[in-house]
Amino acid sequence: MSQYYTATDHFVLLPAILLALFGCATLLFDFLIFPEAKQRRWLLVFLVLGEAFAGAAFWRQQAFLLEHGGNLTAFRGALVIDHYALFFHWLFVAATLITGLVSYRYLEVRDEHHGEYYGLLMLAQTGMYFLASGTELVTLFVGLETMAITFYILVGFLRADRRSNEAALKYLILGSLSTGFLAYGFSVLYGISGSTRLSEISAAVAARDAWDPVLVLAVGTAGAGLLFKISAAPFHMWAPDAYEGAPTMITGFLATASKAASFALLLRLFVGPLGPARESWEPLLAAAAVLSMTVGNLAAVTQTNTKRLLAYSSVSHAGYILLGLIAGSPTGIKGVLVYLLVYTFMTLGAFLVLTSLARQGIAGDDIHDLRGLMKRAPGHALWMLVFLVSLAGIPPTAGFVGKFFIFWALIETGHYTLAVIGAVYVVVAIYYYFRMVKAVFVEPEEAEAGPLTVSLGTRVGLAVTGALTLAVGVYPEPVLRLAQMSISR
Amino acid sequence: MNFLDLIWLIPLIPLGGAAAMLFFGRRLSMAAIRGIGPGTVGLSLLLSLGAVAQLAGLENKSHEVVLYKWLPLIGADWGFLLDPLSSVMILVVTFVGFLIHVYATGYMAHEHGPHHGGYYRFFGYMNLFVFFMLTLVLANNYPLLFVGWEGVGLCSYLLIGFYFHKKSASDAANKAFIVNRIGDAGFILGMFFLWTLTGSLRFTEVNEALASARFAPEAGVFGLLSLTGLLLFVGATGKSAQIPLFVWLPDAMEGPTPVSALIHAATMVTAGVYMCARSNALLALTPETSHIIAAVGAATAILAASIGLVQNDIKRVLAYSTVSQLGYMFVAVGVGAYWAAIFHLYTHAFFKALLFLGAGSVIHAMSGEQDMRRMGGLKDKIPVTFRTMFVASLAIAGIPPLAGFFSKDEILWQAWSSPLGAKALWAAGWATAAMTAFYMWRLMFLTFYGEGRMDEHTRRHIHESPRSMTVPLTVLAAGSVVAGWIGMPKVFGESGFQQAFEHWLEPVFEVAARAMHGGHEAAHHDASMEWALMGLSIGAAVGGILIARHVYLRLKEHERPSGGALYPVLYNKWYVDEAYNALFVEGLAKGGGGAMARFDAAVVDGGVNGTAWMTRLVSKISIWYDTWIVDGLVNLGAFTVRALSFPVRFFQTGYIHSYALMFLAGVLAIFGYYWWVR
Amino acid sequence: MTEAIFFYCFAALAVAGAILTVTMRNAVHCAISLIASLGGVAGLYLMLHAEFLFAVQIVLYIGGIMVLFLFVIMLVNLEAAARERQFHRAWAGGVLCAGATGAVLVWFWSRGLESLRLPPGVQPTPREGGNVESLAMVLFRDYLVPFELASLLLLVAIVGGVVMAKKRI
Amino acid sequence: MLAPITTAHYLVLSAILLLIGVVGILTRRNVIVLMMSIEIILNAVNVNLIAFSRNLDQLEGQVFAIFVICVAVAEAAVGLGILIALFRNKETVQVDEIDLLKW
Amino acid sequence: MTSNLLSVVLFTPLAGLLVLLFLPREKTALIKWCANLTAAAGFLVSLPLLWRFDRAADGYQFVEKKEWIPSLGVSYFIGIDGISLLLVMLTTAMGLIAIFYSWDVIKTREKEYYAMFLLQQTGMIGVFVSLDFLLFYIFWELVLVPMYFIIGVWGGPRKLYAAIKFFLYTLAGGVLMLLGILTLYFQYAAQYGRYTFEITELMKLNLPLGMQQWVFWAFFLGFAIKVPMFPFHTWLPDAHTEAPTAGSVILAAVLLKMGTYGFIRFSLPLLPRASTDQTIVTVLIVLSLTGILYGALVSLMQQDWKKLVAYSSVSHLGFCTLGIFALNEAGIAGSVIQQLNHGISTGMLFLIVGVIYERRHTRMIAEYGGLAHVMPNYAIVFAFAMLSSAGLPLLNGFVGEFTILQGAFQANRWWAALAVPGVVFGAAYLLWLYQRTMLGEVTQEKNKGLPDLNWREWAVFVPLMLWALSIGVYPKPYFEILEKPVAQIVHRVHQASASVAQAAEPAREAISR
Repeated sequence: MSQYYTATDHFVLLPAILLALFGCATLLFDFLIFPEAKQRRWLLVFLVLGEAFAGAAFWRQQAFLLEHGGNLTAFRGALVIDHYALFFHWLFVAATLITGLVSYRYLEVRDEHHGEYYGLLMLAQTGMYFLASGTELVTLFVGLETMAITFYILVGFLRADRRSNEAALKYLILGSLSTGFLAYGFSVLYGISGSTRLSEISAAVAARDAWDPVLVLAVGTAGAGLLFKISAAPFHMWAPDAYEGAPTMITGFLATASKAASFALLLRLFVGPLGPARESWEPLLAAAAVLSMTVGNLAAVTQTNTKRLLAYSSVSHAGYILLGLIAGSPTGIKGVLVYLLVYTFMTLGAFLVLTSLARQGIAGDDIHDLRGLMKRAPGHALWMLVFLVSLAGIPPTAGFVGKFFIFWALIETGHYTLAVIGAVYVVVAIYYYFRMVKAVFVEPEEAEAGPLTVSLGTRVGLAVTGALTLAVGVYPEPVLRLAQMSISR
Repeated sequence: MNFLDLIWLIPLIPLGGAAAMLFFGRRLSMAAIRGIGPGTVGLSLLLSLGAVAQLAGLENKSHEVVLYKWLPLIGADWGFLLDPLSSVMILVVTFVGFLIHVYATGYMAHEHGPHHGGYYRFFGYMNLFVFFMLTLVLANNYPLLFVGWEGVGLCSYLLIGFYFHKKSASDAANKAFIVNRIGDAGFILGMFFLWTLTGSLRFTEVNEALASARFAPEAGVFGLLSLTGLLLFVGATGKSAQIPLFVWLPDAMEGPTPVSALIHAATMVTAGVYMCARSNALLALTPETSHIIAAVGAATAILAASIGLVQNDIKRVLAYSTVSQLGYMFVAVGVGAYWAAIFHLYTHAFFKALLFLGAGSVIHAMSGEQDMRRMGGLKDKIPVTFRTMFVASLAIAGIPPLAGFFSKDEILWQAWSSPLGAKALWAAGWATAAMTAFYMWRLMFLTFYGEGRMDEHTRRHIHESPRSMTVPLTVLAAGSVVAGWIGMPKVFGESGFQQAFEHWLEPVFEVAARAMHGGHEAAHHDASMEWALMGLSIGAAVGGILIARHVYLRLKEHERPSGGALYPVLYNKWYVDEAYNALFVEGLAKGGGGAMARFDAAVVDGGVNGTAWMTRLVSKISIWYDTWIVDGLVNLGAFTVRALSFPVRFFQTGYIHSYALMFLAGVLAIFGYYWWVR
Repeated sequence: MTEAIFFYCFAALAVAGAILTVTMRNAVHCAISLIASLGGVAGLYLMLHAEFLFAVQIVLYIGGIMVLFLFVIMLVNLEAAARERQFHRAWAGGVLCAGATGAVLVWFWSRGLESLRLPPGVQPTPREGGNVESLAMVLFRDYLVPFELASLLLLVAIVGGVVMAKKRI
Repeated sequence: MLAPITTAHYLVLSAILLLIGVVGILTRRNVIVLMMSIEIILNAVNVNLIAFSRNLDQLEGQVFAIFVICVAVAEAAVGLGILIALFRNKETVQVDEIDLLKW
Repeated sequence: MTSNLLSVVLFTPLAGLLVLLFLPREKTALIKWCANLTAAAGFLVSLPLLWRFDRAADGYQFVEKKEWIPSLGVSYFIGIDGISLLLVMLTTAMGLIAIFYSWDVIKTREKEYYAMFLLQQTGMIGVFVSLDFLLFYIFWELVLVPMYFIIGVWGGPRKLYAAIKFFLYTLAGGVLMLLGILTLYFQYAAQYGRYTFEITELMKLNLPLGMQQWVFWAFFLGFAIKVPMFPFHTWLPDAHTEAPTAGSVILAAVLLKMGTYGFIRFSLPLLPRASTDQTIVTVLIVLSLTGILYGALVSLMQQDWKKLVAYSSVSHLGFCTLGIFALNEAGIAGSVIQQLNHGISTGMLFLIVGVIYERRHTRMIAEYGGLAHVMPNYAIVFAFAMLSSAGLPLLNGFVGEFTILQGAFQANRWWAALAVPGVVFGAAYLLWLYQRTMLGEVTQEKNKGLPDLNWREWAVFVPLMLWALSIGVYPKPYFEILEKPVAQIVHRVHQASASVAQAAEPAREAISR
């Protein structure tokens, strides 16, 4: 037995196990002892505990790596724990915690507060764990699907809300379609390499010409599937609808954690096995990036639904992050990581503010709902300002640091044109972000606007995301160190 | 007590007065203002006298006091230079200025009142003017001179617009300031040229540099020196109302009469002449420019005089006379007789100030009436005014032995005999002399002789002015008589006294003299010719007077010659303003199209407003450009972004089909790309 | 030879079933024809010596999923749907696009086949314990992680199905 | 007469199946049929995998296929659940009537 | 000098801001006091800079340097030379005046208002003291946000349009500038093997002319839009017109100077060869001259009092850029002094508009006329401001303009000749404005019985007037402060161009032979 499940394997897999256990525990206890919606808040304890334990496990792994250096592979190279993976793990932990903590009030207001929610959150994170740590196609594939399917459910979690159902359905069908193509691509990869382990695949790919037709088949189909997951144009069509229909906090979770996890996979593949074929796919990704920035920014300009607006903006952000991968230099990869980190916090924060706008029967996702927020809740308004300014990429906020890296990497690698395009779209982006700022600070209050639905969780979440967004902007050093560490192999 | 080192106080004292009155004027009693206003100027007068007396003692006849560096980069100090030239100027300014201040205390008396704080404002401005004027003439470098230059312009602006509730007044003020600014543009550039050429803007250093061998006279060629001189002269034409920038001076008569007397007759307008005389070393090297100056001067003299012939507003007659006399001075400058120019400036200060003050007194008596056609027979009613003005008119007409005769005759003689001179210049001067005599005496006859043409009400109120006004008149009259005796022609016999003025100024102009030596000596051999010319000019003066007498005293209203076709031309000032109108307004109106109507207001009177109108038309165009092109492009950009936003969003139909289709299209695009590349 | 015949039969079945699935008007018929298609594919598995998969296909797919489908079809009454227009307006565009994709796929395969070194039907190395046992070895040794994860995936699916479908949780 | 069957045949077959599935998704209005089409696509993938594993004389491909089947099952289950939830609110299964969210 | 005086100056407003945030928004009086005291403190702590500044020393003073983001080579590196010193003083002084003036002008949402102002103070000072390019950039962008709110919340009718326009314009420039910065950053790393943003280090770079030109244009966009130079100026009138008085004052007095300062501090020393390049200089000069005349002409036509002043800024700033790209001592020194003057004079003019706007709530010139009868003191102050802006000798404006013209003349006579008409127009539009508003009879009933200046307004104007007068009469100290840094910049620029010239020398000989 031991040869199938060694201590190392255990050490590596432990966080996932913990997460899964606590997830199942949540589901179980929900059925057993929490008949009333109000009491279900207690399930948060499981979430917190689960994350705490998982965090502890991750911490031990980090400590181990720092001590011995290198990285831990397990299950015959099916899983790996390196700083790169851990970077994402920490991201997931934070995102899941925040999402969970701030959701309950919203769910109660939309009276869909069920224990499954928290369980599913943690199971989704489990899926993400394998996306970040997996180094073998099947693991990655199943992990991806675990995450995806959980998200189909979470997006449709407001079962009484037709928009939610619709969003879930669209997301599911399109998601499955992309899964099909992804799987097809994987199958081809397997076909040309005779193995599902990335290490061997990369050997097989390196042996082939970058323009080899079969390789092209693999890259094309798998690439399409992945670009779909990170909602890059032209595979972004699902995003606005799914984002709009989903429960607001899930939208945030979807826009950050899911995107980050998919990027983790994307990087693993394109920097690792497909690296040798760079010359063939670089122009493609560049095109996708430019298209994403174009579509995302332009579409957002006239958008009046804040969730859709942020959805489009997230499409454009995906474009920016891709630019980092296109640059390909260490700076670029670092840029991708940093960007993902800051993006996670500022986007979560923004969605958090939107969440607290929800009222009985009202999603609160129209831009008018933001009006006069400065009067109604100055604290929220100021944090919102921070998030929007950061999303726009204006110093001294975290968003600027991310963009800074991307531009730096592009110029370093001589992609001046891409840099200029990116810069120009920053200006376009200002336009719609500041339409929200305008609504928050300048425009008069809506007449029937009631009080915000604020909870302790919201306050905590706001404080954390906001503080981080500012802190990273003012003193990014630790984050940069972390990113540096993550790409040093 | 060493006055020479105190010369910086000379301008500063009036400044103190100005400050006192502008800041605390409202709290000051009328008496206090009466004291401070003239008092400060008087003090400067005394200081000047002392300083000049001591200057006479020095053998190099020049003394500089430098307070501190002002513009280090161009080496302009805050420093004063007292030399014969500036000494003449400060004496004129302080002396005439003092008298006019005294006069004003009486003349402006009705301005005082609780609601209408005109009185202190007036004296504040006047003192400020004196300060700037003294700075102008005492400056030891061009930039500081420019300070005074602009300052007097400012004061003239303030004083012309003194009755600022009158639109005409504020219009005239703007016109004056802006026209002067046009001149200043030339002046500034001139300074820079001079600076680059000589490496300094300090008079002494500039003269040394120009005197050095580096610079040869630009005979027959129009080089940098000539350009520099011309640019400086452009500045002068602005200040001293020469063609083409003279249009502002007649309008400037909107100001109170003492202002016209002090600023627009005696002092400020002569600043241009002073500046050219200061630059004598430069002009001496540039015959070409000198010719231009002389020509412009002569033209201005004739033009203005001819206009003066037919004006009916007493002050306007004097204004045009001033312009024409300034023309005289520039003729002198142009022919290189700088001392003669300054000499005429000095005598002119006396009798022209006197004439204006007299006119003021008349207007005072006529309770504000300025049209000579409604005057007449005032001779016995306001005897002092009459007598003094009588003297002044003789003086300006050039009747020996009054001041005007000597200065004018010297200029005519120089125009004839100087190497730079020309017979034509002399002729012009001679004709001007005749016209001057005619219009001055036309003025006298219309005003003081014959029977009164005013209405009963005014007639009853006619009264002699208070002593505060008559005393200055008398003093100036005396000046107009004797002032000329220190500058007699050498043919009258040479003595330290008879040519005192010329000798006094010699050190200043020696550089110039050296540059074109031999001129004077050569001329003076031919004494008989000088006598002859003198006779001719006296004849012209007398003739002018007699004709005027015949026309305006003997003939009745209807018998007077209409002047034929010429009359309307002259009466409408040679249509200069109209010409500017036609040039700037009508011409552009054709192009400007409908915009015309809007700017009628701006077009009402010629020259400057015409240019202003043109500029506004241009700026109108540029605004259009601004909103439609520059802004247009940007907003177009914004608009395109918004416009593009909709089609992009239009793809988001909400149908799974179209989404899937888009997905597949993406996949196809990828493979299409590979297929296309391979 | 015989292999070829079998192949073409199964392939024909699979393709025909698939085509019917996407063309039939009545959803039930679609389901039935999908079963047929899946059966065909199952047959191919058998030919490829993937006996275990054959079993899985039959039991899990045809026995599980399709039943589920049929239940749902019964649940949401489809008479209305059946009477409506079956194809999307822009179906031609879809067919065109899909056709293009297919063409591209085939084109690339045709260009790349030889690089895959595909010899005609080699005999599989006989493994002791046959397909199932050896498969189990691989599955539980090399693919332990995905296997466990798959269980989680199915759990999620169950929960999801419940959460979504149940009226009141 | 008939050429021996090579992996190429299987690849072509899978391509055809994939194609048909895609056509189904692109053309049908009935959600359920859409889901069936997805099943077809995943089957195409499976054909690929098995063919390769056969060709390489390995078992990994078959294992992979098992997991693909799992995924297909899960997706079907959840999808049908979602469909029911939707149907409860809006009595339709025609996807082009489900267009609340757009633009 | 190891004192951290400069940091104190930099962060005093921020400290005040923190205090302000904890004050209850209802206690407006308290908030106003807090803001005013902070501003006053900010001004007072900046005073020691003046007398502890060593005019004879080369290079930067009050330098402070701490590691900030070592892994990017970004450091908290601040210090000032004469140029920055003057601008910092201008900032602190005008900040105090603007905040003080707002006391009873701003009646809504005081807390946010003053918070924004203080934040902006720090941002602007930061721009002028940063010696680290990224630090500079961060402050540069930081300034945008508060100004956006000041315009957008407390502004006039079209405030939103104006605010977003201001924001987009300046940000667009800024982002492209960032690309330029990064290029230098990377080039330095390529040449010296380590990353840094310290301009003292970046100056060591010698880049090929082509690259310098590209970077120059990138910077140009950033700075020229801020200045604003001619084709990029259209955000200015809108922003100025819509902003609240204090906002326009700061905008005119300080914000615009960031652009010109950028040219002097970065474009010239870092890209000497590009900034002496013939085409570039020509383009810049042509734009400046166009701006001078264009701004003047357009202001002639304005019906809106505030817009007129705004356009006059375009003209004045044209002089500043003209001076900079004359590339000689006189030009640059004059330009800096003119920036100071423009701050003072235009600041005054905007305050004057504000005063009347508070009383009548219209900016249309046609609404006024004959105000001199009603508000004599106001008329005097206005006259003073007008004259100082029109460049009358003995007032500040003249010193700057004259020196700039001198510099331009040294560089090329035609430049001066073409710029001089600007002086004439300058007088024209201001006098005409004065006539239409102040002189003549009182036409409008409403204008009768307007109150004259109150003590607060006096308190705002008097110091400015004194300052203007002092510069005009005794500009020497300013020239002394500027002497060294300007000389260094000029030296650096001409050294570079000289080296190019030497390189070109043989070629020229070859041609001549």
